[in-house]
Amino acid sequence: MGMGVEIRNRIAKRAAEEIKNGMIVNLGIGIPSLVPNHLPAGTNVMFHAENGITGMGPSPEKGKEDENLCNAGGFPVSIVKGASYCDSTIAFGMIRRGRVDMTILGSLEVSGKGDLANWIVPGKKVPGMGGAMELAQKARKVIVLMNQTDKYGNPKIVDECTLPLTSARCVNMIITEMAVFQISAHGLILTDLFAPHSINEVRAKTGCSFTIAENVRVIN
Amino acid sequence: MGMGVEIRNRIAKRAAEEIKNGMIVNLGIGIPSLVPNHLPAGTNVMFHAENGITGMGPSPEKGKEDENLCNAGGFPVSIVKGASYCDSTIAFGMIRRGRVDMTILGSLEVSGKGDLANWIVPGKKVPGMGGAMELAQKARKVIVLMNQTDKYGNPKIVDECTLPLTSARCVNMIITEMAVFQISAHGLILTDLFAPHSINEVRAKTGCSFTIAENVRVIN
Amino acid sequence: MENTFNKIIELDDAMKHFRDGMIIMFGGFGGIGTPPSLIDGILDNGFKDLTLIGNDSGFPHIGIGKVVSRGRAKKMIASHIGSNPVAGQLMTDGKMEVEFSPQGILAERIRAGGVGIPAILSDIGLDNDIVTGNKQTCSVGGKKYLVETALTADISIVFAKKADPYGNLIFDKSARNTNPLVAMAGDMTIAEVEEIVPLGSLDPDEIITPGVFVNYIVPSKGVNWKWAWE
Amino acid sequence: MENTFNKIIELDDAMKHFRDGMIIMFGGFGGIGTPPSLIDGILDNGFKDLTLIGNDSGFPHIGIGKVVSRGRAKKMIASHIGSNPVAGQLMTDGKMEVEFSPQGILAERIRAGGVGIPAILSDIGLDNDIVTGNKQTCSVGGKKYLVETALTADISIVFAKKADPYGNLIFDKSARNTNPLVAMAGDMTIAEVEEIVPLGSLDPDEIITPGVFVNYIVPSKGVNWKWAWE
Repeated sequence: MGMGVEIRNRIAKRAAEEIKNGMIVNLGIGIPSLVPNHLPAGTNVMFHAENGITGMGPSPEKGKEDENLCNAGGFPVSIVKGASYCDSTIAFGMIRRGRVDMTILGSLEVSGKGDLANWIVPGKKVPGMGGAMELAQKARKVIVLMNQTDKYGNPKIVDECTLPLTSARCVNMIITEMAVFQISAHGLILTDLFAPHSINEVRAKTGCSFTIAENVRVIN
Repeated sequence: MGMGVEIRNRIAKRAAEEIKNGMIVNLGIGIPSLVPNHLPAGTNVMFHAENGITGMGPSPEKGKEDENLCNAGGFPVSIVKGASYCDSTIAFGMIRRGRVDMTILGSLEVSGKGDLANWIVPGKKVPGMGGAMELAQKARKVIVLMNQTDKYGNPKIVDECTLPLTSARCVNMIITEMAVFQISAHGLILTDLFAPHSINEVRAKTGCSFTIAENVRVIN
Repeated sequence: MENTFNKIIELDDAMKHFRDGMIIMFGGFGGIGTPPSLIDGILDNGFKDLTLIGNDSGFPHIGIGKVVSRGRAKKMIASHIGSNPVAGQLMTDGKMEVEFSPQGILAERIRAGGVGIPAILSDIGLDNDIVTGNKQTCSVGGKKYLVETALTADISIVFAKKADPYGNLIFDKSARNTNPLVAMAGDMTIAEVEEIVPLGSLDPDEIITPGVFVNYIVPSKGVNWKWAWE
Repeated sequence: MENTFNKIIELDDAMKHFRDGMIIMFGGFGGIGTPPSLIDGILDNGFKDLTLIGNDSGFPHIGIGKVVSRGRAKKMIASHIGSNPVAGQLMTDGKMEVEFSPQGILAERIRAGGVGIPAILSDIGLDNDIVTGNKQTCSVGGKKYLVETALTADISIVFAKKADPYGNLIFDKSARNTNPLVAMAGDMTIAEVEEIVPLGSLDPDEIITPGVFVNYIVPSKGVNWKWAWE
């Protein structure tokens, strides 16, 4: 995403605040994978992987990788106490049955209504949806972590997505390097601002209108 | 069935001949449960139960029953080497996928076309179909063991079943205390005769026409 | 025992989640694998007008049969009630409605509910009035199939051999039967277990029901009925 | 090792069951859990015009990716091909047809094939052209659903940690993934296994795939590719 490590961690840290004790959380690749590093010690959370792991732990040390213990992206992980393995139908059963409390993922575009477009760039990239549609449609809460703008400076939060949708009206929260937005029945609401960005600056880099929460939190 | 032990065992023994090495076989209650006693030593057959056992062995000795190891009828069994437990969807998956080679069951009526009626007596007994329909429709071979006639002397092999069908055109073989019939595209064929019964006697107690195989085997 | 996830509760506390008129799904097959203490809790607390979903109606004094025999169910969805004559009598007398579903299809409908699949198509009992009832059909590739809809419940009750504090479950031999399916299908799932073991002591490869699906764990007081074969 | 059920065979004998143009279903997820020796056997024997069904197209030199990269597949049914740029190129060039299915629904379609269910209904990707394609819909209770048909294959190939001579299988950690589903869906199923153990030495409660579904067992020569993270 062409973002410094510090900024990426700031976004991940804010996302980590959304995770409560006892939750089951699915993390996408990229910034979402940094979220566990920012959880308070003793948080009882189970990280879920589509390939059939409940209870993923951190990446193993170099040289201690197990080729048969990898996340959905094919990279080595570890497990925590209380973890279990299952086949892919059960892993997705957890998602569709509403037992996965939260998914935290990246996106190419999100609309102010919560439409998610994160899987295809027509004519360029048609890699398949993988598990993105099920997670977007069925996880209880969908949080998108992404840049406020694309590499050309165009807003990634838009009025109507120009890219094909992964799923309509599914995103509950967007966290960028500039701000945090909630998406409710009343539309997009700015709730947090990352210093030193201003609301005007965010407005200039957002492709749709948004309201401002009563008490905007400023995160330094 | 009001049949002597000796006759019941004769039927079971003839049924046991149909079981070949490597088969997966589901047995109903009654005479079918006697079939394993008549298998040649060393036959590698796996007995299947709808509640999730593959590889059932004989009933345990009195006092050695395990309440958590029972067949589909709720009665204690044992297991053989190579047995496994699964949930009921997988047990029935084996049936519907065509992996169960044979089911041996009882019946109230069978028609000459192979229609099976073994689950309801309207106005009297409506116990539910249990797993009978899936077994009848999907086991690779369906063998019925039953009396030639009911307790009033009426034939149980009939032209058209009077009782509601469990499944149409599913029975491949019928073994009674008098004879063995195959059911093919050409209809009912008598292949074996249990001494001292005669073909005329069988005809008198069969409710539909049948042809006679070229070399009828007489079983003493 | 550590109760890290606050899932381990006493029977009395488990009973606070039940109420009259509920849809209750139960694990077990002929009574085997049906949670005895939860069944007694339901009886002792007088819950009634229940809709019960499970493989069968047990025996009159075994498994779910105890609840059925005392007239606490207004409806059952099951594959057979042959082993419980009281259930048959209640049905004949119009005191309990019974919906029959072929056994394997019933299990698949419960699983479908558990994994968030709205329905499956089936060719089992397609030409049988009692199976088809007023079920919808759907033709695929020129063949007609029954639409067998998913089943879920307000509460699922299951019986397991061991649980850890997260609710990961393993089952004992053929007492597994419908339990892992029922465990997924409840909006709330309560597992009665023979033994609670520390977190991390169950082999993750051997866990049959992931704790994700289990809301509460109740220690079992054991089977207190005589088996049919005893 | 005793070969009581005549299921244990050498790789060369396993290859006699393959032919050009076959539908082959493979276990694995990102290459993990895909049987390396059977993949090499398919490559070495030159089988082509294959239809491949599985979670994804692996990496160019990992898992099923090795078969895809060498142009041996005329069609794939998968949930994504993002990790294998060669697959994307073949698709773009019109040299390989790709049918995408949402990951969990693909797994359910394979399972449905495996347990003899003709189709499931699904609400995943209902308003998405790439998912719906020309799929049939079915309305139940006023809601529209996609009819997602079952998938089966001429041969299923899976990778397991241990097998006994009956073909009962256990899997290793997350290498289980789609393997138990794929194992049920093949008209013939061949399991490549790391270890063959005597009949009776696997705990019947821990067996994941009953040997009923496994026709042949081939000893593995082990993974011979470099993992993406190496």
